[in-house]
Amino acid sequence: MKKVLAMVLLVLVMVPVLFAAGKAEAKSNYEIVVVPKDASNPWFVRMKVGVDEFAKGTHHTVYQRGTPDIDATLQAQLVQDLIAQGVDALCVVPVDLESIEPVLAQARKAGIVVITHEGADLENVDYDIEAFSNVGYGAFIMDNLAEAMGGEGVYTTMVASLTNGSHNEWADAGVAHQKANYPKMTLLAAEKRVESFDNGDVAYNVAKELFKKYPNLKGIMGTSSYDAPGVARAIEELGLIDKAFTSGTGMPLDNAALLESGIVKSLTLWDPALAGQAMIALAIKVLDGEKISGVVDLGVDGYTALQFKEGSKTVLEGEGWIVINKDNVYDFGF
Amino acid sequence: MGESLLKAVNIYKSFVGVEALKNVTFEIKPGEIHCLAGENGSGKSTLIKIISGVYTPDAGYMEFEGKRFSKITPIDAIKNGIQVIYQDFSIFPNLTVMENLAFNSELADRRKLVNHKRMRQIAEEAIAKIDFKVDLDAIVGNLSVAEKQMIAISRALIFNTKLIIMDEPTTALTRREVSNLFKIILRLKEMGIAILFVSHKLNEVFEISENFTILRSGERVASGSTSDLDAKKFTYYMTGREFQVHRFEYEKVKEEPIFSVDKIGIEGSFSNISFDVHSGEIVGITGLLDSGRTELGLALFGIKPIEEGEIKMRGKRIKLTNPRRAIHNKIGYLPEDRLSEGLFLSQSIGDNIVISEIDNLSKAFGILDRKQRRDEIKQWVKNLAIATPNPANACQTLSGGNQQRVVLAKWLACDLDLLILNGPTVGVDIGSKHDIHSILQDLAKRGMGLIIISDDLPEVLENCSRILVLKNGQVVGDMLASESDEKKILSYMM
Amino acid sequence: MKNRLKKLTSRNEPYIFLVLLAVCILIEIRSGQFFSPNNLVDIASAMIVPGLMAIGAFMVIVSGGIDVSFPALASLSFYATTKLLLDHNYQGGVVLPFLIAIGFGALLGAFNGLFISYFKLPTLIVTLGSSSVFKGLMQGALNSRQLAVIPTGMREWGKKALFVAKNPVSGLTSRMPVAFLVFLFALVFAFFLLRFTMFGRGIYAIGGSEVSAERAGFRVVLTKFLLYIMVGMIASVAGLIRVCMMQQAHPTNMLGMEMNIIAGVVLGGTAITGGRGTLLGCMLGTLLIVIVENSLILIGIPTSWKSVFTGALIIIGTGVSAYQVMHQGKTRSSKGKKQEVAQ
Amino acid sequence: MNKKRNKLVVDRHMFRLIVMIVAWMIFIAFTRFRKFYNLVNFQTMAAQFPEFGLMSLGVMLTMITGGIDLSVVGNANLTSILMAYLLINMTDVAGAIPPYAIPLVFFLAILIGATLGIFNGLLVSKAHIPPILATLGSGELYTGICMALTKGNAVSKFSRTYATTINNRLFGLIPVQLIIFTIMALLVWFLLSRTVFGTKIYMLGTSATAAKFSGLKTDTLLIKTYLLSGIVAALGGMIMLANYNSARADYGTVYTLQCVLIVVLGGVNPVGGKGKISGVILAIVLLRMLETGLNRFPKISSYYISLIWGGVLILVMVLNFFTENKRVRRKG
Repeated sequence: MKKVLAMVLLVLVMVPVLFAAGKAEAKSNYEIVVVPKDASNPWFVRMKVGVDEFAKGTHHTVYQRGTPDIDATLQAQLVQDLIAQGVDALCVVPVDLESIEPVLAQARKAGIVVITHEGADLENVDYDIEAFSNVGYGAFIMDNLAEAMGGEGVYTTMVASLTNGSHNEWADAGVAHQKANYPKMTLLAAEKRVESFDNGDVAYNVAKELFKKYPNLKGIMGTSSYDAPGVARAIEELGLIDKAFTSGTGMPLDNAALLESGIVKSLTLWDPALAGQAMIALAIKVLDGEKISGVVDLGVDGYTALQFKEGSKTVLEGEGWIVINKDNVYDFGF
Repeated sequence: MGESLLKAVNIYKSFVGVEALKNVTFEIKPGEIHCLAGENGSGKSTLIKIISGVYTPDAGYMEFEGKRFSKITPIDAIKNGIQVIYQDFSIFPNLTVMENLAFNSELADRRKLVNHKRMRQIAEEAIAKIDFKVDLDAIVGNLSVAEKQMIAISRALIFNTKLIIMDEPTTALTRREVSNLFKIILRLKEMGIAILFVSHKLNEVFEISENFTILRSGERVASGSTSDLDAKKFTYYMTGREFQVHRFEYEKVKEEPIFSVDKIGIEGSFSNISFDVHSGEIVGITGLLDSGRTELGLALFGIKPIEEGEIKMRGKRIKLTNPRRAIHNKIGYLPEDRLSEGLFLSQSIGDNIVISEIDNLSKAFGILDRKQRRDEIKQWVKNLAIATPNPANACQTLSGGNQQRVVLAKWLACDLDLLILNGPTVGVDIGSKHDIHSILQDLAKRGMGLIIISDDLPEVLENCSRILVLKNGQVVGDMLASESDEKKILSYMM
Repeated sequence: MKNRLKKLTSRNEPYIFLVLLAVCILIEIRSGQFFSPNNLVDIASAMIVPGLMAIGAFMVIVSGGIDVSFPALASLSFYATTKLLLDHNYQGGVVLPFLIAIGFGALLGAFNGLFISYFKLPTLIVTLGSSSVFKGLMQGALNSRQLAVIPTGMREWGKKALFVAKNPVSGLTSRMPVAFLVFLFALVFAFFLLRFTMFGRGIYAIGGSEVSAERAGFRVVLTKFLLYIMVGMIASVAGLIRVCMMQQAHPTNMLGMEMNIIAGVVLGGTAITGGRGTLLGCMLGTLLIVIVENSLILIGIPTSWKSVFTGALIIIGTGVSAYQVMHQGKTRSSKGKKQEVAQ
Repeated sequence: MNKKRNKLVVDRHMFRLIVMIVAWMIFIAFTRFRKFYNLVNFQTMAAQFPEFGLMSLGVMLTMITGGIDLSVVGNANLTSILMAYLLINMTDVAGAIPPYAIPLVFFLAILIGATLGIFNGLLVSKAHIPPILATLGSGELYTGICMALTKGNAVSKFSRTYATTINNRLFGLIPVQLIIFTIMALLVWFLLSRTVFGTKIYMLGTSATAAKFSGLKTDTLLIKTYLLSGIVAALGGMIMLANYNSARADYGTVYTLQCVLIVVLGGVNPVGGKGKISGVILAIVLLRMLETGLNRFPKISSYYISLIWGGVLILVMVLNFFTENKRVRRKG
């Protein structure tokens, strides 16, 4: 009985492995792995679509591998693990800049090409790709919010977490943009920046409390893709439609209903699938030994004329972002 | 005597190679009080479990009121009027008296919903049968042991019961509660209910039962009318050995007591208690369960520190605020409840022996001196003749008597001056009981002071030099053992 | 009367109620917003999901076990349900989703129940393992991701309000979701079950003494098996309600809430060793945790202090009830003694 | 006889773990030999597990006494955050730290860990709060203090010397983290099997009442156990500090359940009184091997790891059930 069970156990452990074992291992030049923050976030599911598409069209081994939870330590361990496997290039969207830094240093030491996305402040990278200039993007989200608020009123900012690099840059840029261009708007002094932890429920609860505690609060500038939908739900429920507003990043189809209902006027985004592809394309270029300078063309939509960020040798910025509103929300197909 | 109520004929039962019952035949008649006796491991509980349907016999059959069964299920047993009252009473300490009483019959009726009215009625009827008065809404966990037992008995009576099996029903009862129980048993007999009374307490067997069956090593060694039985025969049937009773004799060697208490008391437990223990003396403390005797024992070991009075060890005043202080002052305590207070059942015999003296078995920095530990264990296993093939075995593999020896060894290893023993032979085989008694007497002869707390009067009379009787937390009698007998002690106790 | 008072003070519920009241008054003083109609409605609606979960956790603890798998179980079943319906482009009402989720919940609960009741494995270990298994199934086999769009029927039901409370001062409104009725129904159901059915009394009996329950004729294995199925069903309902209320299905959002729920249940005076506890206490304890978690901004405590608060609450709350149990044990034993002496 | 059998059962448990490890290694050898069997891979694994391995040791110790420690991660983070602040203060403009800095922070970390552990011990022994709730609460509290101190930010920007020292390899071969873990594991092993303290906590875990009646200082023993658990957790935090060159309130949140899982899989009885360190180490190795091995198969979702973990845990328990049951039946 015992032995039978032991066998069953072993089979159970190995079946999924055997399944996959046959499929993998095509001969190729480079092994390039994309590591997202996690894998259940639709953002990175979309990124995976891009990566898989890229994999089909190339002879390189290209795949995306994420951790089960958004967790800085898990991501760092996964990257270490991939280093040990001796992959050729790593394309990472870091959860947390500080903790990934030493791991990326290890990767580079091991001769692995490191490309990041949303990690402009990282040091131990070959290149970091930003879909656009963070300052411009932040200012643009603010423009959206200001337009909805009619250019006046109290607002605050929401980020996934205070340690997230890009989100905070956007928020900072947004605030700076408001100060310069929308004098009638003021930042809520008591709560200048709140966190949503990439969790729609948290965004919802925080927003609800904020609106209750600060009756004159009129807008929340969201950054992560969970922020605006969560805040929108709070606005709707508190009966604040057309009295309070939000803006931020979001995927088109997921937010179609929100946009159509008019609670959120518009959302901004870039296509994560393309961002993923751009990282891989850049990694291949670097691996091939191509010189990266001047204006870089990665052959990926929106990443055909990348330019170095001012004063940086590693950060490449693409052009433009997409604005979605109720009119064009169905045009993108994702 | 007419028809028999239950007959178990030529029963065999074995567990993976070990024969628990060999060709046992047993019979009980309606309204009969029958005592089933035997040492631990003699097959008593296996037989009960076969009768109540928990086990299926390997061979043999049973007859209940003339109907023959080759095997029965627990439900069949209940339907045929057999009820078992286990030692732990099978109660729910977290629920009310009413629920405890009514659940069984509700379940037997396959009720799905709770009807509080009906349940109350059932409960009231149940307790009325034996004139038991109790608050039906009380939580059972808060009741006394005797009350719990009454609940178990009342519950058994709800059914059309013809036979009640009581597994060691007197173990945790006070003397008065025992006589109460016996009254109820007689009353049940009048109602025509047969009682199978499992016990190994000699005096109880004589007091209550009409007939007896004695098992030894899975075989029936004797059965018949209790009137034909005497103490000597009983012991012989139980153990297969004959014992010589040694009455303890004490000669005072030193005038100075090693241990003395002066007017000690704890509010609500006992008060104004004074006595001395001399080297080589065995002092017996007896009394009913509620006399405060256990609290006194706990106080002398520092578990329930005294609130008034003073304790002296060799003339020096000591404060016993916790067991460590007591051990430090060379006082040990063999607890009443061996299984939960005395032993670490799943741990090795060896560790159980050395645990209290373990600090002395270390080299620097608390590092265990393994050789010394091994030697120490070996010595005590040998000294107390603990029957085990390997002291690394778990303590739960031992019989009750051997387990008690382990607890004893634990304290002897601490090199004590005073050992307090609370019920030293409760649940111990007769054979082991004799051995333990001679060990205790031997310890006294070598100069240790002992206090035996027990309500087993023969035990106290046989082993102590002096006897204190407690009642309601006071010393009501103080006598030399040589000048007293059971009757005299009882007159103080009641 | 005196007796009654004594009974009351020897229980946990009044203390928790007082603590709860103190917290509410503190929030009211700090924000002036606590007793506004819409805030009360908000708290009631925030209570729905944890409340349902707590009912399940409570029953398991009363039976003498401890279940840490219910959030994973709920996640797997609501995710599978939502995904299934989306794949079939389901347009109907909310009944079918609930039935499916309950079905999945029963199945997964049976998985727990099988190992716990039949194999008699420790509940903590089984549920620790099964929560890992459920999570793996959801994320691996179902390839889960956030579902931002849920079937229309579910979405509409989630938005449906019993009534809308309005704060006369700020004009803010809050919906009392229809889901609250489900919570109330489950509460009444559990109350009835635990108090008026032999099955429910069996849960208490098993928690008191499993051996006694077996001997009394309770079908212990079956009762436990059914219990875990039921807990699975309740957890799944809670999960699906959350999806409807959130208007989206996020597979991992609920994971990690098990400990706070258990803390709430124990805070309400349920004995972690089983057998003792009331549904009322359990709800009070859960409510206390829900209120504290949802009112920090109202009190004016920075959100970064949230964990300090919940941590301290758990320690103080359980400490008080531990102290009480200890204290009670002492007075009881000395009282009992006196009675015996008096006899 | 029983103890022997007991031992056999424990050994059977170990045996099962070993069989699984070996089977998995053979399987990997056939399918992904080059990607798995290389020095770097083993070094990586050896550098990764110590952070939660240390915490598992703490959970194991407390579980032997019949308790549990769910505060290990909170403890580790609080310690590492405080030490990170200290390191920032000690870092000079050139980015260097004085040579005594590393021993000093380790010393202080042990002190902090011990203090946090004592707090747990007091809650469990003196306040009589059930360990599962006491440590859940204190863990939440420690995390809360971290959040309040850092506002959720990572604490970094201290000298890289700290990270490079701990992230180093002795003789270019053995990761320093592994050495720290090995020292602590040996220490715990020694405490459990060679000292008076070890015997006492096994006894305490078996029966607290009997321990009291045997004159053991049960409260002190509990406090000491939680103190030890606090120390190993703090050291786990110090390794995290090095591995991620930063400290943050929410690092390693997944480790809590992972540690409990490891310890139980390693054969420690959650009721107390039983468990060996060798089992816990085998469990760590097994889980690490499975996870790392699985990462060698790009097509397999990493999510299956948790499925396998849970499955292994339940199956091992079921196997134990069958052997245990046989034993009980035999005892009859």
